[in-house]
Amino acid sequence: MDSIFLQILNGLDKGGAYALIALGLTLVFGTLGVVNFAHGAIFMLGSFCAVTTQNLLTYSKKVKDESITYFEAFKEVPYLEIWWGDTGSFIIDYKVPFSILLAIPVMLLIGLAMERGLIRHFYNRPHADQILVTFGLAIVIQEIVKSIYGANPIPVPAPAIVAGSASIGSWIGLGESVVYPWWRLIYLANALVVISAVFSFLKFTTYGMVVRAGMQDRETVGLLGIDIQRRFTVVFGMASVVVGIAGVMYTPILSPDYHMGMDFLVLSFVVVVVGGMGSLEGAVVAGFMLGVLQSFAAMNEIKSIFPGIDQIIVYLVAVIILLTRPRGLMGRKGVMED
Amino acid sequence: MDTISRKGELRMMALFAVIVLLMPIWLIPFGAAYPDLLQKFAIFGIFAVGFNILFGLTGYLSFGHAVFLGVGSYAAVWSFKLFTMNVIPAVIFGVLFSGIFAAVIGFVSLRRSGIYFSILTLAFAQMSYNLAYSVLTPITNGETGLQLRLHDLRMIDGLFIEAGEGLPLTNLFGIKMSGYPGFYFCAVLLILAFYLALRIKNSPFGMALKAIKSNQLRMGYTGFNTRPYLMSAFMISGMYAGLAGALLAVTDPLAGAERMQWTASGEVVLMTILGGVGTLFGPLLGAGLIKYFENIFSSYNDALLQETFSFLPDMLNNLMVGIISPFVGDGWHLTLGGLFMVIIIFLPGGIVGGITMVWRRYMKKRGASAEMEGETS
Amino acid sequence: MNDQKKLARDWSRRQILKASATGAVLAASSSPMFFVKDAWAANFRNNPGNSSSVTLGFNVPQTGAYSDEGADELRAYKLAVQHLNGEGDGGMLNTMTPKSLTGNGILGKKVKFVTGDTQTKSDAARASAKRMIEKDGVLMVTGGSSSGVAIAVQGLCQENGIIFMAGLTHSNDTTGKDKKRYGFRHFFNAYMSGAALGPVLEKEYGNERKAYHLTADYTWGWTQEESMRKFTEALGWQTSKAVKTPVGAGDFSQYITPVLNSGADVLVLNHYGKDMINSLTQAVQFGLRDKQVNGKNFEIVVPLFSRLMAQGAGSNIKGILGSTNWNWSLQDAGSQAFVKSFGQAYGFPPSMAAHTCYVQTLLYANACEMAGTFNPPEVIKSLEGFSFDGMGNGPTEYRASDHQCFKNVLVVRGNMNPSSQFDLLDVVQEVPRSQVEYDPAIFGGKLGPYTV
Amino acid sequence: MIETIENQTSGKQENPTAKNFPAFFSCWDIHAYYGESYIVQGVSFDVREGEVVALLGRNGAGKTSTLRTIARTADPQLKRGEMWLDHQALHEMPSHKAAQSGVALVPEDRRIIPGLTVEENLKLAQIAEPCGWAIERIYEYFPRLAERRTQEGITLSGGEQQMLAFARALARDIKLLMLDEPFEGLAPLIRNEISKIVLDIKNLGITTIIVEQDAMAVLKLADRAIILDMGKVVFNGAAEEVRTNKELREQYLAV
Repeated sequence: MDSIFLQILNGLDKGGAYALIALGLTLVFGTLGVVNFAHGAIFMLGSFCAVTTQNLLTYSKKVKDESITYFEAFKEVPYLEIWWGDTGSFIIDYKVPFSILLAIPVMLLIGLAMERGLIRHFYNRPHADQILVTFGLAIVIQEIVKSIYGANPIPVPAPAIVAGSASIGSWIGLGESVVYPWWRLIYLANALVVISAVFSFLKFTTYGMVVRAGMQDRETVGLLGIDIQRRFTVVFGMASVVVGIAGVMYTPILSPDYHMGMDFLVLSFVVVVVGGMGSLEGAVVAGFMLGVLQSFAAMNEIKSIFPGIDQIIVYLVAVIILLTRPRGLMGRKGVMED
Repeated sequence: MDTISRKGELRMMALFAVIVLLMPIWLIPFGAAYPDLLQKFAIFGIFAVGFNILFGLTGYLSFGHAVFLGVGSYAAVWSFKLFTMNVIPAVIFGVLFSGIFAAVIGFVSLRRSGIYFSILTLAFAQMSYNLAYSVLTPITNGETGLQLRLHDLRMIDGLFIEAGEGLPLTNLFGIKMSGYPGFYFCAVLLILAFYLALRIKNSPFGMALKAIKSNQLRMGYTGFNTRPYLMSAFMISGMYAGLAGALLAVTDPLAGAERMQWTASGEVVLMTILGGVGTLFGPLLGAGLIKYFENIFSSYNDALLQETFSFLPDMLNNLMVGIISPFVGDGWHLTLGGLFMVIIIFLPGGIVGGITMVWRRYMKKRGASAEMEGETS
Repeated sequence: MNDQKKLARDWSRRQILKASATGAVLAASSSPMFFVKDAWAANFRNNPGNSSSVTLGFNVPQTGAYSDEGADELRAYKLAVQHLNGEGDGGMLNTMTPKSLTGNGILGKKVKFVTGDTQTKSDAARASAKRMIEKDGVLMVTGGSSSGVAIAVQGLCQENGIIFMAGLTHSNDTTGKDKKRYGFRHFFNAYMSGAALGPVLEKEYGNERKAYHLTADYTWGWTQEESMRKFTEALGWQTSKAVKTPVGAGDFSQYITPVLNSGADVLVLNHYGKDMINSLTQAVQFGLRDKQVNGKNFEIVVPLFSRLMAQGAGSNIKGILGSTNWNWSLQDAGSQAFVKSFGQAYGFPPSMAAHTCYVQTLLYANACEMAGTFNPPEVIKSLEGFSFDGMGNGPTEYRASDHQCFKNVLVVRGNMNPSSQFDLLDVVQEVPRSQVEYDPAIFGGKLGPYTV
Repeated sequence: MIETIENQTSGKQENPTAKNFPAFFSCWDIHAYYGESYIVQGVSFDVREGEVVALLGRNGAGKTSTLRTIARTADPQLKRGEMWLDHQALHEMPSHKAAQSGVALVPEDRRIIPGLTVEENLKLAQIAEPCGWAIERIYEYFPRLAERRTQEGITLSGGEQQMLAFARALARDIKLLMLDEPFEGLAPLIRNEISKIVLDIKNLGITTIIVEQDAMAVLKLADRAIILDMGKVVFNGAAEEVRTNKELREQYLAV
């Protein structure tokens, strides 16, 4: 029972990450009709916003390290700590939350620049061209990040106060032994908040209504005098922010490296397709569903019956869904069937 | 679309054969004339040409084609291990098994089209890769890759030849298949494969495939059953991939799981589109270019650059090295990514498409009279 | 289609005839060249002859997950080449004993090098090594940062008669069932890690422990798990469960949660690189290190450590036990000399990958000097059974029967109070060679012939 | 709200340049393509302010394409020609600019946007300036839409959807209304209702172009008729003439 509860929690957590990435991908696809293979790279850039914040906050004074005698080595003391003492350390400790403040404008700008500079010219090109050019962009972005930050993962720990685990079991009567990391709970909450925010924006604001209308029928919206293109540009920026926040918040769970975007990319495409191309609800549902299934497949009891199932479960589910429900769980007719 | 006359076809094939067979000579100035890279050019050329039969003709974008490459390799290495070091059975097994795999995967995946088809093939490839890497290790030898061993069975060889002290070499009735002979073996198969692709493209079957590409829906309405055609195209292109995989094992008897990873499937897509999808020579050109980048660009390091620009004064030399070094050596992926973007943005038809465009403009410049003459001759 | 038609048309018959005639002549004139190349092989492959220089091939991952290790290896190789050519401060050339090297290249020939990218993929690594052998004419290939790649390249080098000096590869197979006459490994292996860690684990954590293994689902992970189980079970530990995890899983939470209630009190992470950084970080987040099980503190063990990995894991590594081939904080003369020249060149200390690659290059050069020739069988013979000292690991021997170096193994602990940003590992014990030695027969495999 | 339209009309009459350009809307030699296929092959005609014009022709004559070209949709693509509406150069505008200049198209299949309620569909039309009828006035005129205001637009019956499409057009400040097959697929009773609406629109003085298969029905409403054949104008004259000239109808309209 305990372990099943924890695995569900794990799955939701993982699903939260999938759902956020897939949501951004679907927003872009649903509005602009562009299959964006650079989406994973944007996620990675979000993570590196956190790394950059960390680097900025811990920008250090170099002091000669006397303990190393063979060569000139330096100890680093962050200026923030020199200037502000404990307050400085406190700020450094809270770098991940702070980096969201950096990530929002940065990701928005990156998104807008990408749409204006590149994606815009590919609306009327075949999907294959879109895939290829954004794939090329993804490679370029990740190689640039690699040349700046190196190839190894860079740890960006969560604030010390939430570094440990919550004794979640005692809250719901499963006993003290059932614990779950604070940061993962925060991540899950964050994912739910961001997802709700996106849906509320689309559902309850006029701007959102226009975007929804545009996703369904951009021509008619244009015939009503609305410059849907400009709004879609903003949506692209928004999708970048959504996935950027997902990236920032994920850093304490997975130390970011330049390649993490590619690792998520294939998976997020599977999620989007399982959910149904162009369906935002589908992306979220499929994200959580695949997360939970993946989590269960990793249980020893299940692996002992089907060896290797944890390695293929996501793809297996994708195949089954696509064969039984041709347009994914919640897909619409006529999307991407040309 | 008009077809080339049979005679023109043969002429073109002759030219093509000469170009391929003389690669060891005309590639010398490019620093690419060594057996391994030449073999890779030929092998990945076959892979890309085969992929083009599916993608270029029918428009079905398979994102899991590398799985057939992997199956071909495994089958070939098993043929070496179990039966004989002769490459003929290995090639046959490679093609056969990848054909069977293609039949199974195609049967399921071709129920869907568009991106759904792509994702289905991708899913199958990733499943195969993950299983080959871990659970199927008894068959695939996991991460290390399937290798030959001294104590392999080699049933047929065992009947005729005394086992030597070292590992036996792959051979074609005694001609060892590494180095230049290996290249010529692959090159001959490339020429044959290319000719077959050409024949397929210009056959009624090829026409039907192209019709599927231009309008699947309408063909469905007219009661024309597209499935058998698509299925055949998928299997043929899978078998091309299997042949390429088997040849990889022939020239270098090792089969690794990473050959099936999605990035490997992506690579062949990139090759095809880079060179020019649907064109005859495009995929070959794309394959050559990517392999050239992978092997030659990655090998440049600062010392080598310094040497290359040593004719310049020191200041300029350092400047040039500084400018270029981020794009070579460990930066070769950056160059590749950048090149893709440039080509896709400015040459939607790939390199061959671009050349065709330039050629057409040139022909226009030469005047309509030449055009007329050409038409009547 | 139109264009092909035109193309075919424009190539008049005369032109084609001309072209093919030229081609035939060229082919005819060039084919003897190939045979000449083969004829050299009868002597030995890539014989430098009277050339004033020799070329070595440094085949390291420059892209992909291990490219930081690869970059560090490359730095070490460049340093080694400098030192061999008598440039710089000489590094370990000053401390190595016995030494035949003189600092004027190898056998009087200046050392040059070429580099390649393995991408941590067997295919790419072999392609790159083949380029070095076929195009650049290298005498020796070295490098690698993954066992699969090392084994694949080692096999290739055997077939081509080129010596392979393995870099960072920890699987038992490299010098076990996949060992080759032309392959040599200075680095230690999973068996030695287990043998060295065993007694320390016993001392620190006692005899009554239940271990839970998370193992990277590929050959290296398996051999490491096997070795760790063998030695911990010999101490009286129980293995409560051993679970395989997919490589590059990223999020290991679903594999870690079952540990919580499994009754195990030790978690052994048979992961490397990125996987290890992620699984360790996540295990710590799940509160495993604050846990009490069976009245004991829950412990995590990472059998293979490197400083670069410790950097990635950040503070999570503090207090965790593992083993390593070498650490820059060692105080012997060889280590100090190497750290000094490396640090002066690059501004930070070398990693264990850099160390093993540097040493391998020097050892190869030295063996050539000893043999007085570049002829591989002779070089191999002088490496086999070669005993040396002053290279950072104390007295070391290249065992002739499996080409594995035997030397002391370091058991280390993540430093609780690092004094500098590089001071991440604390040496707990230098486990003597005798304790980690084993009979080569236990892994099987055959070295193969001297001449190919 | 009727005032606004009247004001607008009177305002335009005062415009001194209007005398020099008697045609309120004019398209001149327009050529448009769907991909490679050449659909609109040099169509020219004028429409006076307040006029109702019936655009007739067989299936595939290029009627709908002409309307879409005027509305500046991405397809068909305008390759040549000029279109002027009240001194504004439509041929230089994307569709949303044309819509802001007063062009409204009520498309053949109504194009009610899925996922949006009736009211949202109407609101959508009032986001870009300039707006026409207020939503209250629309509900007053179409009480059935008022009843269903919170219902999803695409769940309405065919007739109601047509009403919604009309309402959406009226919600904008329009100078040129284009109706594409407003009666198609509707039951006779509903047809009457719709033609009453069209008549009302005519009485409001809105310049209108109607495309309709059922020529006789629309000719009763129209002042003038233009007949297209193979993408070209073959007749341009009084509606009355088409109604009476059976030969003309048989030649170009197959009725």
